[in-house]
Amino acid sequence: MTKPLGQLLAILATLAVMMVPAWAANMPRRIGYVTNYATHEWYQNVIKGMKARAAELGIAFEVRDANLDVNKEVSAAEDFMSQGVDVLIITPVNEGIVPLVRRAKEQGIPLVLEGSPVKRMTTMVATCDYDTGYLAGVEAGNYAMNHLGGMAKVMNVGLPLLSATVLRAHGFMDGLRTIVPNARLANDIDGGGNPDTALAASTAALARNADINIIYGINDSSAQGGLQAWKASGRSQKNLLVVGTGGEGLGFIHSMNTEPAYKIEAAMFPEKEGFTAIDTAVKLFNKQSVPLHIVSPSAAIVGADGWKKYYSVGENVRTIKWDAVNRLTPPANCMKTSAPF
Amino acid sequence: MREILQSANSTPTPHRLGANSPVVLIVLLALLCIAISIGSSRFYAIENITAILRQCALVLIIGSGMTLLLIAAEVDLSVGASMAFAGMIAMDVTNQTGSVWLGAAAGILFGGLVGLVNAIIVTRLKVKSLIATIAAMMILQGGVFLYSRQAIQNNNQLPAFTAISTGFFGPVPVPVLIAAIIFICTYIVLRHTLFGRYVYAVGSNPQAARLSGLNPERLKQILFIVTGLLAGLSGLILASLMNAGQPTAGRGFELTVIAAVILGGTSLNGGRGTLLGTLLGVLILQVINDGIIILGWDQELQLVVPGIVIVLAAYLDIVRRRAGAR
Amino acid sequence: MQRSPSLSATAGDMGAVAFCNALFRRNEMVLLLCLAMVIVFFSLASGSFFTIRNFANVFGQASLAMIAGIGVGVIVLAGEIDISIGSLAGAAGIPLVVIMNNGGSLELGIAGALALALTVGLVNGYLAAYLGINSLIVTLGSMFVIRGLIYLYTGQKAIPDEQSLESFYQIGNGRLLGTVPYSALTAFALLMGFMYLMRHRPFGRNIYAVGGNPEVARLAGFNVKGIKFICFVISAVLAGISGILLSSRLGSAVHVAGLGFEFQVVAAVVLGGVSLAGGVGSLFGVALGVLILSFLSNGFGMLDVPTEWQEVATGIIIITAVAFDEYKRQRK
Amino acid sequence: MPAEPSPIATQDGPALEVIGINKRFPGVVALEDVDLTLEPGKVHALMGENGAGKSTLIKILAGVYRKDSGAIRIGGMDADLRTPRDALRQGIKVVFQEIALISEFTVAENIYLERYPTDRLGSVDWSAIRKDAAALFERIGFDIDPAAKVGDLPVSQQQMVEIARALAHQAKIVVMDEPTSSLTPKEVELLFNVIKRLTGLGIAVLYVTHKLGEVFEIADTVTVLRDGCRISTKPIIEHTQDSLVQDMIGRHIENLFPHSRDMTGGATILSVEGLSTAKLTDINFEARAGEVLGFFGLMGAGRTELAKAIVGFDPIHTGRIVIDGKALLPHDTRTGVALGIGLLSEDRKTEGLMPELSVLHNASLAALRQFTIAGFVDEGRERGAVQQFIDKFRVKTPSLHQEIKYLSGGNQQKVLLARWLMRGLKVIVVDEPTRGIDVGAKSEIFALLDRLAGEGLAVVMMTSEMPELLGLSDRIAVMAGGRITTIINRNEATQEAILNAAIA
Repeated sequence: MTKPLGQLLAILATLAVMMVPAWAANMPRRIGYVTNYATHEWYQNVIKGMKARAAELGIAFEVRDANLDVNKEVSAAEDFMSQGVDVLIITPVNEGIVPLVRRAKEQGIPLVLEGSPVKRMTTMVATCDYDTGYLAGVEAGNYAMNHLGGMAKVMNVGLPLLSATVLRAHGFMDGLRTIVPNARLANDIDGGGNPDTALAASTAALARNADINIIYGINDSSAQGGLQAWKASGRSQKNLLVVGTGGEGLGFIHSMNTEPAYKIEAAMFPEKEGFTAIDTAVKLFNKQSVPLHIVSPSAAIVGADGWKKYYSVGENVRTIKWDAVNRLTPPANCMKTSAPF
Repeated sequence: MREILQSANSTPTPHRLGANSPVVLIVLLALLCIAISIGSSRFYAIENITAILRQCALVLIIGSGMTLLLIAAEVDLSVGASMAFAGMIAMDVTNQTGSVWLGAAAGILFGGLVGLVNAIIVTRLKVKSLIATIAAMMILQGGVFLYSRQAIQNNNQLPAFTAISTGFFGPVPVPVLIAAIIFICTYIVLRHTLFGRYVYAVGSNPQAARLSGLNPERLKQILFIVTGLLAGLSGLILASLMNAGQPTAGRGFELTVIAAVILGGTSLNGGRGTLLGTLLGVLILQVINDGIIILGWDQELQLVVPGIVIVLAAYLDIVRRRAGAR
Repeated sequence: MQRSPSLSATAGDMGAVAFCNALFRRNEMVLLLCLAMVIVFFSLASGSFFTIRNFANVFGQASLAMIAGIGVGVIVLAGEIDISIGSLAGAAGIPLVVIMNNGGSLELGIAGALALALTVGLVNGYLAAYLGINSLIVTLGSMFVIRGLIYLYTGQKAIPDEQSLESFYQIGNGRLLGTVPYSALTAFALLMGFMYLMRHRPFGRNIYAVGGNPEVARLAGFNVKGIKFICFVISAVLAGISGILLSSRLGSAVHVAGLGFEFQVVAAVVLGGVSLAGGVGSLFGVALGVLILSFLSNGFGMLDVPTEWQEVATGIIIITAVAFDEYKRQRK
Repeated sequence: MPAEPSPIATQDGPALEVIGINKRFPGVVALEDVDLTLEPGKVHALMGENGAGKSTLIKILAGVYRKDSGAIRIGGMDADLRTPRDALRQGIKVVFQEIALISEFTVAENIYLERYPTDRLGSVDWSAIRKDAAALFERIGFDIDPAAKVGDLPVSQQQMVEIARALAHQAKIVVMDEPTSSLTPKEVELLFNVIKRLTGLGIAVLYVTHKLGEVFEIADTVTVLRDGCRISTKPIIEHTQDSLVQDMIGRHIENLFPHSRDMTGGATILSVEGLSTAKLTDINFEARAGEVLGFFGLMGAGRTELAKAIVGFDPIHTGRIVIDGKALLPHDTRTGVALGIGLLSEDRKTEGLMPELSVLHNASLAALRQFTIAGFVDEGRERGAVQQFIDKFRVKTPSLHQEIKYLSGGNQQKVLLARWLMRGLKVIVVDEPTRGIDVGAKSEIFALLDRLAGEGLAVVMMTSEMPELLGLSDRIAVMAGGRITTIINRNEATQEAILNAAIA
């Protein structure tokens, strides 16, 4: 799938990232992280990864939550800067933090973005949205060939709000078409990225056109909302495939364990993304050069037990298996990005 | 003054409670249905109708309580947040005990408890319900994450839990049946019982109601609790639909409910409103929502169109009221 | 505010002691004490709280809610409400950025943004004041409609500022002498202007009268509808100004900007002692309400209090404040 | 504001001429071809029953309503009164019966509400306002603090502020609608002095009232309206009380105060023992079945407070209220109503009417339990019962389903009385039962109260009207400063004794 050269570069990049602490003579004292939405499982796991890595490196680590409000995000970052953090990590709520990027530069505070890019940024740690969807799309194509009679009629429970989520859906369809060339996007809806809106929109969409056999959700909630709408309309899961994206928390593991149709997850390993972000922050602090986009790995998890390769679950917590995740080799560059900068 | 219309004594006006004619809303609903069905033949498919009704069910369940509350000149904006919390609790208790009944009861009772707290803050501490319940909304939205940051899954995969929302009773989906029962009960209570009359009286003039031997505070407390219980019930159904308790579910749902109730002609100032109007308001808003998707229009219009419809309906209500002033 | 005539009279005639006495009876004094307590508490709890830089930050951050809060304060004092301000603040950035992206100057962009705000204010005002539709319904409707139109126009994407005009960056991000944010100065100037209007201009007093008792105001010969109409315009234009600063702060017109802003602002206004029934309260109180909430949010952040606790605490504070107000009123 | 308004240049012609005014509302002719002429420096009384068209005429003069046809001339010039502002500009100041003040503002600010004195920047000149108001009060002898918040003042003082306001605006024509309805006798005297001062300045006063006594004391000329038509305009000296009443109601009322009952009274139904509240101290009295117990007191004596306390509406500190042997739970109207005590409040709007509800639902509210079976309302029986009362009381309404807010004040009061009478009470407390009610309806209500007592109810009547008190009560309790100063039988009561007790 990935070209050998790309693979090589990716391995090098990963190695480079892994080896940072060994070289680093200087550790930043404090790192501040402004997250997009701390109550969301994805970000909780990102924070988990960050905290673990920061503790390992002996760095004081603080988190503020923008709670989806970009203005609040700017305020929180402002506060961090005035308190004198050494490096700032931000998960942008949206492009509204561009002036903040400039201010951080003016004040000489290194800034790492997590998740999505904005203009003028120095660097960003993120998975490739398109690639993630693409990987899952290929697996979905294989599944369709083997179990769905080679037919692929997709309902995308999407989120047009974000370019990242739009890319995932494009990637999914493109990957799917490599295996099932006549795969069709039958319903493309705005599920709002949360389960109840996804449920409501999917219900109406299924009433309009129920002639589908694959539900793709741009995140786990959307996939679950789509699946619940399917179930609520009284249909059986027999000839259905549900594909979720993110692998945000326990939700997808639970769904894969219990829902017969939920067979594929495009996992994005938030813990790993957090881990990498801290390492990148350290590098920036040491004035090392870093690529514009540091790719965090993603993988398609297939089958009811597929997740066990990367996670273990106990009493309402999941624990990442670092070995397995660190073995994944992200590409150096994404196949497609939305970032024109 | 000389009353020219002395003889009018014998001709009662057609709509007694609130003199609120539902005709405009019925016509509006009919026009919408006709327009959408011309645009898409799938509109009348049984499946679509069922889907619309199921969506309506959730709004109507809380809307029934909210109508009573608004007639009594109070409002509850915490219902959306309460729904999410109640759903989480219902799922959690179901998981812990393995009993859907206990889970359902816990969820509904939690909603009732929220209603009780709202009631106490409004009637005892005398905080205006608009403010009190916005604050309650904030507290619940924060509190639900303190309860659990993650969605609570149906760990034991009890089919009975999902049946609450996806099951059918004959041809009727269970939530629609529940909503219908609740609607009919509240309709009868409001229209034909002592309690219903007292709701109007308290909303119209609480002082005078108290002088007439009513207890406005207690009546309002009951209404807050009822609305809370109904929010809990809706939260349970929503959790069942999603097969999980989701902490962010139901956000903004309070505005959907209030929009439907207002569209149905219930006054924000109390004393005026009907459940029939609320039913029509719920149907109209859901038909619009559904129509926008089924016609393949931009989903952004799901914000624009209801916004215009609500203001328009309020305006028509004023025009009708002026015309009927004498 | 309601006793401002006696206040200003005493301020002129008697000394500072009497002035303080007059002040002490007022709601604002209690708020001022609360604000002081918040500041003292966080200063003790966090070392980085009581610094000039942090205070400058907070004033800058508070300025958006302050400006919009002045408008909402005015409209609530007039006995109406405007909850479309969040959507409008978000929408105002669109003409601003689009005009600049098409080669227009910042001034032209601001004119465009203000024209949009003015239009919304005129429509809200016409529907609520002249057609007599309940203002909560009107502005709930326009909140939905404006947000929907923003999404339709932007395709649910932020519109970035492509010209990168320095002046545009400076209005929301620049600081006088590197310390005081211009936005805070703007908010302060507007606050002073509107406090003067509400206290000392006949028009401001008429707004109080209209909110306090519209029937009386009508009999006193006031153009009640016209006054309310103008208040809707004021509220919309101030929301627009807030939106312009927000847009500069975000360097773009963000489609989701201002979501939930109306709740924040109304909460601050109510916390500031303005009665939703109209006619009671002051813009000074509103300013204190905004500052209290801003300092709380800033301080909670410094103490690493999670968002959910912040939400819970804010809710409890609002209930307590309003219940306390009510308790005071009843005891009288 | 100059320190002392200068007399208006005396004109030869009338200050105000109303010529052939017509006004109709849908279904109602409010005014038909009404003429009225006010002379400068004279007091012109306008009388008539409720619904006669007085308030419509006042509202036209105030610019609140617009006339359908006819002309209004001010100082000989045609005037177009489209809005209240026009009326004020033309020099007409109307003092409405309902207090038209902003309660959150100070007294001084209220006085200059319509036209703030401003400095050269156009800012409100607060010190001028305060000084002018203080000077004005001193001149007319009002003892009110200009810096006080109006909402903190008693109603009577608020009324005085209203009147002072008319003076401050140098109106040429002052219209007063029932100005004495909440004033103490002393304040009434003060008011009459102020009116004399007004006329002395050449101001024309239109004095609208029900009170016959006042008319004879203050008016130069009287115009009577009935059913929207002008019945008569005569100098007051040509009238007698009887002739005025006859003009107003179009028939001769033999006896305003019927007394059909045996006055001995029956068993004690209501007993109040050692009642104290925030405003009342150690109140003790009993009311017997079949009697009217009148409570008299000046403004602030605590009549309304007493009424609200004994029905359980207001909290009490100490004391017991016993109805027919059973003690009332304090601060609980429900047991009160259940035990058979009810209050007809003086404030119809805020404590009586359910404005959005129909006549039917307003009337049946308190008695509704009687028409229910297992909580369900038997609407047929309810309607029948209400219809009986509507017919008996001659309530003018197009239908039982009419919203009550569209009825006239007198008709509203009848419906509210029906609300209690349907309930079958043992004690009815009526607070100023005839406030804002015309002579015709007054006598109907007196007859009703008398009949109720005759049927065995205890009627407790709070009133500030001496004739009403003496005409209807069997026993009279006089209150002052929140205490009962004396309780006397009517045959022993003289006006003088009562007033002395009220001042005590």
